[in-house]
Parts: sequence; structure tokens; C-alpha cells
Amino acid sequence: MEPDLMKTMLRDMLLARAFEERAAQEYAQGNIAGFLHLYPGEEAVAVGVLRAAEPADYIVSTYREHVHALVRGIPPGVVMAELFGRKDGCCGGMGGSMHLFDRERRFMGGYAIVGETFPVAAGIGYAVAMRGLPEAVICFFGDGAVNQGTFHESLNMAALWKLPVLFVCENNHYQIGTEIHRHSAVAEVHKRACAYRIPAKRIDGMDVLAVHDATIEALEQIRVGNGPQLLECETYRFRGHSMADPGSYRPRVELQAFESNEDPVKIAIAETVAGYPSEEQIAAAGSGNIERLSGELQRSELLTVAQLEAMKKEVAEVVEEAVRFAGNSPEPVMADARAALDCNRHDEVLI
Amino acid sequence: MEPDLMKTMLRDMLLARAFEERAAQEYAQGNIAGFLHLYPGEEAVAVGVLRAAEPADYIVSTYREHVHALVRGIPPGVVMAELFGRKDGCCGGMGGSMHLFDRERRFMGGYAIVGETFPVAAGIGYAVAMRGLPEAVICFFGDGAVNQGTFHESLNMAALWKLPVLFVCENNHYQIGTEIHRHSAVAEVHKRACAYRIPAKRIDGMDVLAVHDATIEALEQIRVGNGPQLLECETYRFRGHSMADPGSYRPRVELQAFESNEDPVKIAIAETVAGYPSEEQIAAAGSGNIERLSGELQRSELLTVAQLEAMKKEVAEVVEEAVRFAGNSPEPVMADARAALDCNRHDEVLI
Amino acid sequence: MADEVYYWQALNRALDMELAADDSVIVLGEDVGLYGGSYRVTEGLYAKYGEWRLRDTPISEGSFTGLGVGAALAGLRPVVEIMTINFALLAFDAIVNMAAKIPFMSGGQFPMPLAVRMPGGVAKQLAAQHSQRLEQMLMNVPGLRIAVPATPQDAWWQLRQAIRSDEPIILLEHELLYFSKGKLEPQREAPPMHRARVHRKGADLTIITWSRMLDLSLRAAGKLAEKGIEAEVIDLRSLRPVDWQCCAASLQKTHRLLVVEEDSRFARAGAEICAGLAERCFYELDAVPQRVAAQEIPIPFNAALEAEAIPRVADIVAAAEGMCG
Amino acid sequence: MADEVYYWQALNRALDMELAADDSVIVLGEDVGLYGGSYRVTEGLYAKYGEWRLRDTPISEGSFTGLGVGAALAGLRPVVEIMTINFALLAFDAIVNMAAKIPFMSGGQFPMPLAVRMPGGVAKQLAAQHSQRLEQMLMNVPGLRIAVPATPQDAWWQLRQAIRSDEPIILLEHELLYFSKGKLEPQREAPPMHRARVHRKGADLTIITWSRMLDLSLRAAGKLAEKGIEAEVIDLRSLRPVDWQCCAASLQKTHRLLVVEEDSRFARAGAEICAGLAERCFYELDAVPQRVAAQEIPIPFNAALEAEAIPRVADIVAAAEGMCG
Ligand SMILES: Cc1ncc(C[n+]2csc(CCOP(=O)(O)OP(=O)(O)O)c2C)c(N)n1
Ligand SMILES: Cc1ncc(C[n+]2csc(CCOP(=O)(O)OP(=O)(O)O)c2C)c(N)n1
Ligand SMILES: [Mg+2]
Ligand SMILES: [Mg+2]
Repeated sequence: MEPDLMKTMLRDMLLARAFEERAAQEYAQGNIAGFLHLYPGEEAVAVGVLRAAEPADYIVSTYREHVHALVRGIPPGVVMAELFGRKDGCCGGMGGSMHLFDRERRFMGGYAIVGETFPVAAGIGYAVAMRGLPEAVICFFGDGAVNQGTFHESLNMAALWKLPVLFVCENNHYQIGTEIHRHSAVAEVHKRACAYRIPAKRIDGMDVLAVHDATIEALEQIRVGNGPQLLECETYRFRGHSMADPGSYRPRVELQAFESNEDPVKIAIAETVAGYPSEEQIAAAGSGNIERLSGELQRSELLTVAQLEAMKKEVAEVVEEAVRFAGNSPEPVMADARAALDCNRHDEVLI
Repeated sequence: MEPDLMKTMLRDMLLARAFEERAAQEYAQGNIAGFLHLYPGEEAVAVGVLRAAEPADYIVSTYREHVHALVRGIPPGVVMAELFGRKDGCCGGMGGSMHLFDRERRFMGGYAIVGETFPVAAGIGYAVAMRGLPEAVICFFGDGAVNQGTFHESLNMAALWKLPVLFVCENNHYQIGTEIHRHSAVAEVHKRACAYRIPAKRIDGMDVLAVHDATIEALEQIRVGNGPQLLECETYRFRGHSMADPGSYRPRVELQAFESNEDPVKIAIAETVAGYPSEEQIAAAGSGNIERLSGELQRSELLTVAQLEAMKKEVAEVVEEAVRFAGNSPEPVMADARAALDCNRHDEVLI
Repeated sequence: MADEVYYWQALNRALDMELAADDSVIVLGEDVGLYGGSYRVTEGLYAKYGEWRLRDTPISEGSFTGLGVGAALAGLRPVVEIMTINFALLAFDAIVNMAAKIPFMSGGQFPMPLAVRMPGGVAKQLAAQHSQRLEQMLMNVPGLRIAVPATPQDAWWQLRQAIRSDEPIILLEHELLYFSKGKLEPQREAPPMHRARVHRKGADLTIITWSRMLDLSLRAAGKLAEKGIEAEVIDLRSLRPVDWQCCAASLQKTHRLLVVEEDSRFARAGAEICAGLAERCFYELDAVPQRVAAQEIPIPFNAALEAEAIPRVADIVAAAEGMCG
Repeated sequence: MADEVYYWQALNRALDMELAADDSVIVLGEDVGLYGGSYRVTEGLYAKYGEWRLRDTPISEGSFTGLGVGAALAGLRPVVEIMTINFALLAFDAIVNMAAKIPFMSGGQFPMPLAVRMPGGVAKQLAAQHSQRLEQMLMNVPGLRIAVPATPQDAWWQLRQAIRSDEPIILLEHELLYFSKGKLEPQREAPPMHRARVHRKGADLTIITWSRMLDLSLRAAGKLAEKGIEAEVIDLRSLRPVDWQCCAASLQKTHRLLVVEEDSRFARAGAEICAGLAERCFYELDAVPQRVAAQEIPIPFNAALEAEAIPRVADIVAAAEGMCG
């Protein structure tokens, strides 16, 4: 792993966490309304996957896609403005939190009807394959989405026609309040790809390096024309399903275990920053883990604690500026909405 | 295998073949119209499966379901009358060839939108399981239907809740004109059940005994509460997809091979009747097959050639009588249609 | 005797009552069990009746609705909850091709005691995919009935009637009504499920509406009264069938028709109300029948545009004044 | 110059022309390739353009239509064939929630050059599930357009326009029209896709219709002429948008409106035509606007009942006479 890339990914994760926590605050203050699905806990997936992608690749995402958009390079202010419903948002305030699009960055949309991402990704993949281009399509979806008919239909077609699609499952174990063992007969998502003979693998979605490595490998296979691949990233969301959900269906111990031991941001810090974990932590971790931790410590002297603090400060400022930008952006008017609706009519005049 | 059962199944198959060939003639003469999907070539599946079922089991079928209806015990005249659209048909002429229903015999319908059988069967299974009854639901579908989203959704739920459903794939290798390798990424249908951890097996759907045995076994598992099972019956349709289809997309050699070597009716005759196959056939079959054939010959002295001829004559008369019955049945009138539509309104009076 | 309850509570009590009364009643849907329903409608019922009666489903709208159809064929009385009507598009085959047609196609052999509950409508900044009003798409399906309760009392009555009916019934709720309050008199005898109700009497024009637009129409009628215009306000309560008798009787008195619908205008439910009443009362009409409806556009996410895209009280008042001027 | 061709041939030639002209045009659907299409519409094209341009799909309507949406986002111009409209219910999410809304939700960033072709209507004893006329369900979706060609010439024009348009367009064909014949003048300049056409001039009443009912309406007009009633017959050609101008102009002359639709009456397309024209021409109307439509029932399998369930020439004649009497 290149040092610069590791630092970039760490910053991505810090920015993601800060952005989302701030979005929650803005929601509480009434600057954002509607369904707001946040990403804390899952950052390693978006960051690890998207930092392995090329600018010419296409991204298809769900309603929980702010972080995908940020990592893809949509400026934080532009994303926040969309969450605010403003004119400078990436969809001019027409789409909102669940529907971020950016044509230039090949960010092909956030889809709010569970299961829509599959056929959209397959269709983009069809266009790429037909033209014989070395591009790939990255399709994000949750563990709950796997049970939608479109998963089955689209994966079959993608495999049949060897479409260049990387299917990335963000398995956070819950479909709103329904735990995976209560919604899926086979809870190991990657095993369900066997029905289409799509190569699939489960990885630790809390470890950004693991996610990044696996994505690089999968994309290599895809680019040489071997057809689709599937990655199941095991992860966890620290918050409720959306801002409207207290999340009380989850055992408190489960949440605490993930927050204290598996936080992907903490893990990424530990992997990047000298002095993380501390001597005491290493000692406390006991013999088994000592080697792993100290091994990482060796590899990870990329950033000092002071540099980390500076990075945190910098992303805080970026988020602050994003909120300012969004707040200053004007509201769209109905003529803007009409223009968006009629964008493809060109100069045809109807009755 | 009980001799009586073997004879019953042989008669079922002879009747099925005669009924369907006669339906084709009646179609040519204009007594039947619409889409007419015939079953020659596939008889061993319906017969083998349904003769293993209990009267309390439920049957859910497709638009290619005349033979399922006959084996289930709907009188041939009543089925033929429905194909004619007459009042004495099992749906009073409202449903027609693709929509045979018989509540009393738990024949829960022929469905003409590919993929509908899966959720219907799961729902009936849900009712059975909730009530803890020892009944099973038998759900027929084609190889093309496997790619419909409802297959995936329904099998997941059936497995998750251990619903008593036997999924029976009539794999005739074609979705109208599209051969299975061109519609399914995994052409071994039974393997696709792995995505739901449903026990599944492929059997020779041209061999009624094999189908019957496998069904008995599967139903035993289902009745003790072990959840759904799937059987893939490999078979072949000798005719086009429907009467409107010349079937010219299939290689002639493929069709001939199946017709001459794999005809399930011929196989069943060979298994049941003394003198079939002939001495010459046994000799011609060469050393490898001799044991199998003569072994069957031993086991199969259930029926003489003369008895077989009598059986063929008897089913021909049954079919003749069915056509007469249908032809004599009156046409329904619009008041009958209204009564069917409003059957569940009872004494409620609307505006 | 009469409690003030939330609309969701009225539905919750109706379900509780029917689940207790008949053990063939089941509820199927995403998070209807352990979670208690996205809008609290099934709160507390999972603990009381268990997982076979309240079944949390995977995200498989097409098949769990179809599963409800199958269960109904086998004698259960399923109440399928589709979390919002926006996901119902995935279940249209089960509703239109199966539930509505099986009793007919079977020649009248099978009952279809299926109720499909779902909220529709524009809520608060849920954007285009989550703000649909699709009543019209189901209203035109022979073999279905559609009830659209606007008050807790109607929600209580109509859900119980839907569960007890052997016909397939769509119960169209509204996301913004769940947390509205109203009187519930549980003992009061229910009118037939499809009867319209005159909520306010008036002689100058007839406003016909349903669901959440009832509240806006009543508020508009209040303002109109201040201006000397007496509007009669009819809540249809049922969109299939429509209670033409009630509507026509009102027009015979007022001679003016204004339909208020939350949906966009073109080819939606209001079109049938206007066309059907023009057929029935053409020579009674003293003014062009009008519709106040949403704009012909998917709902924008932006709050102000969202509000502008659907009818407001002022729009109703203005339209009524225009007609009576 | 003008060939007599079948309707399916006109579509076939239009596809051939567009496939040749632009290599981003693709066709997706069940048996559109090797088989050449259930109604021969894609005959011969697979051999000419290969499997990537004519793609035989599995039975997965929801996803292959959604795949068309994705392909359109990436710059292809997909023509999705849904074998019959009866299966389109499985693809409604892709059509309504995706194709119609993505360009809008993205703030106008994306084109949606998607055409979805499918035949609807009542054919010959295909029974309830296969005899649907669902135009109305798609007609009310902002963001979509619907063309309903009734003649080979219109099929040729409108399919080519649909493929060239950057908007998502539903091309609603009719199972019984595929083997009807008519003139095709390939060089003739196309009118705008949404313009209605007056097929017969008359001063006594206006018959507004589309798709297969055009033929019945023209035959009825012939009979009416024998009785001294001159009907003007308008083929809408497009159901979204509707060419109100053409219809209103006719009513200003005839003052009588009869809508003829193959679909059942309640809450279907004809309701909007009546309501929309009543709004525009109320004071022009000398008679109650009427609809000749199918009965409010799923289509029975029995041949005689099937015929009785949908409009016949005699029904149109009788309704027109009633209005002009
Ligand atoms: C078709 C459909 N059904 C239901 C919903 C409501 N819904 C929104 S998110 C969600 C859960 C999705 O779970 P999962 O796929 O695991 O994604 P996660 O939210 O956990 O990231 C549900 C049921 C929806 N948006 N679309
Ligand atoms: C949803 C749907 N799509 C398409 C069709 C048209 N169609 C009827 S049968 C059929 C092929 C089905 O193939 P398979 O499931 O293998 O059954 P088989 O006819 O071979 O018995 C198709 C595409 C349909 N009836 N329903
Ligand atoms: Mg999840
Ligand atoms: Mg097949």
C-alpha cells in the first residue's frame, strides 16, 4: 500500500464521519428534512472500494450514498447543498439525500427503491461491454436488497453476458429492523452468487485496506473480460437506519462491541498513525494480538499524532465550509424544476 | 413399485398423450382458440409427481397444465369443455386452457404470467405450515421461469420459514425459442437452489418411475417439517411452445433424438408391458444395455401387449367422449361472467 | 365513549381486534413484527400473536404480496402491508393479475380475502420516488375495491371491513395522516365500506375529495364561508366503487363541481369523477366542472417546491371563488 | 412509391433503419433475436446486427427493462420489447420510478433515450391475464410519453421518432394490428409524434379514439353516414400528451363528443379525454359527452363473451345515434 494512498483513505474516512455527523446535526436543526440515511460505521467500504476505482468507472449507489459521493469527488459543499435542497446541490435540489447524481464523475445515482441498483448497473455494464471498453461498473447494495427479485434477475444476466460489474454488498446485518438471519435463508451473502457462478468473496468491511485490496483484485478480473464479481463487505451501522429510526431492535451489547472494537475509522487510524494504538493498548490486547498490532505499528508510521490532529481539524473546516456553502445557496424555483423535467425535450414544442 | 400403480401411470400417460394430440386437432378445426400449450414429451413429470401426491396436497401449475389437471382427477370432459370455453368447463369457460382451477381437488390454478406460481405456492404453504398440517404444496414451473425475480424471492421465503413446498422444474431446455444456455448463467437448474440452501436434485424426467420415486422421497422430507425441496426433471417438449409456434429454432436432430429414444410414453410402455422391448430391440441395444432392458423386462410383466392395446383403445374412447361432452356443453352468458366476478361479494349490494 | 386517537392507533386497534377474533387473520410485511411497523401500525401485536401471525418479510414486495394471494386461496385472511405505495409498483402483478383476476378466472370458485394496506401521498421531502399517489393506477382494475380512509374512525371501520371481506381490497392510507388525531367510537355501527360521506353541508358548490385532501378542503370551506360561499364537502371514502348517488344528489343542489385531489391532474382519479358526473348530471351543471390537483411533475425534493407542487388551501379557495363568481 | 405492408413490417423496417443509422441503438427482449420476435417485428435483424444489438433476454421483465434504463444512462438508445403489455406490470418500477424520474431527479443531467415497445389489447381468447389494456396506467406518469400507432405509417413514423428522442417513450402497439395492412410511404415527412390526426371529416359529432378502435370507429362512421350522420373521426396517436387543440377544434364544429376506447370505462383514458375536453369546451357542448368502452369485467375466455365485453361497431353506431337523435 502506498503511503499517500493510505493517508488519502484515512482523510476520506475522517471527512466521511465528520460530514455525516454534521448532517445529523443539521437535520436536528431543521436544515435537512426527509429520510436521511447515514453511514457512520461503514466508511471503510465506500473508501476502500472507490479508491480502487478509476475515473472512467461508473458508480451506482443507494439512498445511503453521501459518502460514496464524497469519495468519488463531488465537493462536500455540493453534496451538502443537495441535502439542503438547494440550487447548488448536485441535482439542483430536485433529488435530495437519496438521489445524488453527478454525470461528469460517472456517479450514476442514488436509488431509493431497494433493488434498483442492480439492473441500472447491469445496463451500464452492457453499454461498456458492447463497446469493448476497459471500464467497470461498481454497484453498491445492502444485505436486505439481496432478497429483491432484481438481484437475481440482474446477476443472472450479468453473468450470462459477462458484464463488467463489481457487485459490492454493504452487509450491515440489518434490513431496517430485521436482522439478516430473519430475512435471508442463507445469511452469507457471497454464497448466494453461486446460483449465477459469479466469483464472490467475503471480506472484513471494517478494514479499509482489506476492502481496497480485494477491490483491486476483483476489478482486474473484470477489466480483462471475465465478467462480474461480487464482494460481501461485513460491516455495521452505528446509527439507526435513518434519522427517524431509534434502532432499538438491536442489542446494546452488539452496538457497543462494534463501536469500541470495530470502528473502521479507529482501525484506519491505528493502521496509519504512529502511536496508535498506544503502548497500553498493545499491552492490554494480550499476547495473541500483540504481534498483529505491533506489526501494523511498524508498517504504519506514516503519520504522526500531530499530523492526524491537523487532518481532523482540516476536515472539520471542510465540513464547516460545506455547510456554509449549502446555507448560502439559493432555493430553486419551479421554473428550475420544469427545466429539469423537460431537459430531454430539447427544442421540441409540445401542446 | 406396485403393479397397479404402474398400470395407472401408464394409462395416465397414454391418456395425456391422446388428450393433447386431440386438443391440437380441435384447435386446427377451430373448436379451441387462443394460446394452446401442449405437453407431449413431458408426461412422465406430471404423472410421476402427481401420482406420488396425496389428495390433501395442493397443486399450483402453469399455462401448460392440462395434463396436471387430468392426472389430478379433473374429468377429461370437464377439462376439454374449459378448452372449448364452455359452461361445463372447470372454470365455466372463464379461464380457458391457461387457467384451469378446481377447488375441490386442490388444483389451485394454471398461471399464465411466468413466475406467478412461486409466490402462490409459498402462500398456500404458509397456510399449511401455520396450521401444522401434514399437507404439501406442489409447484410446477419451467426452466425459463427460474430467471423471474419471484423464483428468488419465493424460494428464499420458503426456505427461511420452512414452508412445505415441493418445487418441480419441468426443464424442457427452452424458454419458447431461447435455449437454456442462452437464458441461464447456470444451466443446471437444481444448482440454483444452493442460494437458499434448499435440497435439490436432478432426475430423468423422461422416466416416470424415477420421477415418482424422487417425489415420494422429497414429500416425505417435506411432511416431517424439513422445509422445501426442489426437483429438476429433465424433459423435452415434442411440439412447439404453443400451437402458434412452429418450433423451427430447434435443431431437427435434437427433436428426433428425443422422439425416438426418449419418449416417456415409450419408456413407460417398455417398463410395464411384457414384450416391450422386442427381442430384436434387446439384441440391437448392445451388450451394455442388455441387462438394464432385460431386467426391466423381468420386472415388467404387468401387462400383455393385448392389454396395452385395450388400454390405448379405452383412452381413445375417453378422449372421444370428452370432446363430445365439451361440444355439447352450452356457452356461458354474460350473467355467468358477472356472477364469477362478484362471487365474493355475497349479499353486499353496491351502487 | 369516544376516544381521541391517532389514525395509526385506530388501525392498530382494528388489527388487534381482528387478529383476536379470527385466527386465520395474518399480517405480512417488512418490519411489521418485531419493529412494530414503520408507522407504528402493528405496534405490540408481535408480542401478542407471535411470528406466524405477524410475519416480518424480506424486501420482496412482488412475492410477499403474491404469497398473500396464495395464503388467501388456502383460507387465511392476509393483511399485506406494503411499507409505502411507492414499492407497490413491484407488487402490481400480484395485485392486478392475481388477486383481482383469480376469483373470476376460476369461474367463481375461490374467495380472495386479501387486504393490502399501504400509505401513499406526498409527505415531507421524500423526493420523487417516495412521494407517489398511485390510487388511480389501482382504481381502474375490475375485481379490486379501494378504500381511502381520511379519519381515524374510517380507518378503524374500513380496515375491519376489508379484513372481513372476501374480496381483495386495497386500503390506501396516507403518510401524513398517521399522526393526525380524531374521534374513535368503536361501538358505532359502520356504514358500508364504499359509501361517501358529506362532511359539511352547503348549497353553492360541491367539493369532492378523499384522504388527506379532506382536511384541506374543509379548511378551504371554512374560508369560503367567511366570503359567503357555502361549499358542500364530500369525502368519497372509496375510489372503487364510487358512490355516485351521494355525489349526484349534492350536485342537484349545488350545480357546481370541484374535485380536489393530491395527485397530478392528467388522467388521474379526478378525471373519472368529473367525467362520471358529467355523464350523470350534465344538465344540472351551471359551471365548468373543475379540478384542483397537483402539478404535472414528479415531486421535487426542495421543501418549497414540494409544497407548491401539490394543492394548498388557497388553491381550493381560489378555484371555488372562480366558479361561484 | 407507397407500399402496402403489414403493421409488423413497418415496425421491422423502422428498427432496421435505426439500427443501421446509429450503432448505439439496441433491442432487448424475450426472443427478439434468434426467434425474430413473437410477432415477427424483429425478423431478420439478429442475423444482420448480431447478438449485442439484438439481445435475447431471460424472462426477467423487471430487470431487463431496468437494464435498458442503465444502458440509456450510459449512452445507448435501447428499444425494450416487452412481449405483451400484460408482463409490463413486472416492469412498472423500472418504467415509472426509474425511466420517468431519473432525468428529473438528477436535476436534468441525464438523457433517457429509452423506447419501450409492447402490444396491448384484447386479441383472440387469450383470457383475463393476457387481454389487458393498461395504457391508462402509464398515461398518468409525468416524465413519460406514450404513442399509440394505429396504422403502419404511424408505426413507422412513431417508432423512429421514439428511438431518436432523448425522452423515455412507451410505444403501445396492438396484438390484432400486427397483421393488418396499410400504406407505407417511407419518404413522407413525419408529423410531430404527439399530433392527433383527423381521419374522417364530419360536422355532426366528434369521435375520438386510438389504436385498434380507430378501425371500428371508421367503420361505424361509414354506417352513420348511411343514416345521415356525419361523424368526424380523430385518431389521438399520442396519449401523453394529448393533442387538445385538434380535439377542441373539432368540437367547436360538431358540439358533440363520443370517446371510443377498448378499455373498460371506469377511470381509464377516456375519462381524461372527457374531463379535459369538458374543461376546455364546456359551453360548446350540445350533448352529454359519452364513452363507448369495454365492460367493467376481466376479459372472459369464452369467445362470444370476449366479443361482448369490448366495443363493437354496432355499439359505436348506437351511441352516436343516441347523441344525435
Ligand atoms: C422496494 C423497497 N421496499 C422497501 C423499502 C423501504 N426500505 C428502505 S431501506 C430498507 C432496508 C434496506 O436494507 P439493506 O438493503 O440492508 O440496506 P441498509 O439500509 O442496511 O444499508 C427498506 C426496507 C424501499 N426503499 N424499497
Ligand atoms: C412474465 C411473462 N413473460 C413472458 C411471458 C411469455 N411466455 C409465455 S411461456 C414463456 C416461456 C416459458 O418458458 P418455461 O418457463 O421454460 O416453460 P415452458 O413453456 O418451456 O414449459 C414465455 C416467455 C409470460 N407468459 N409471462
Ligand atoms: Mg443492511
Ligand atoms: Mg421450458
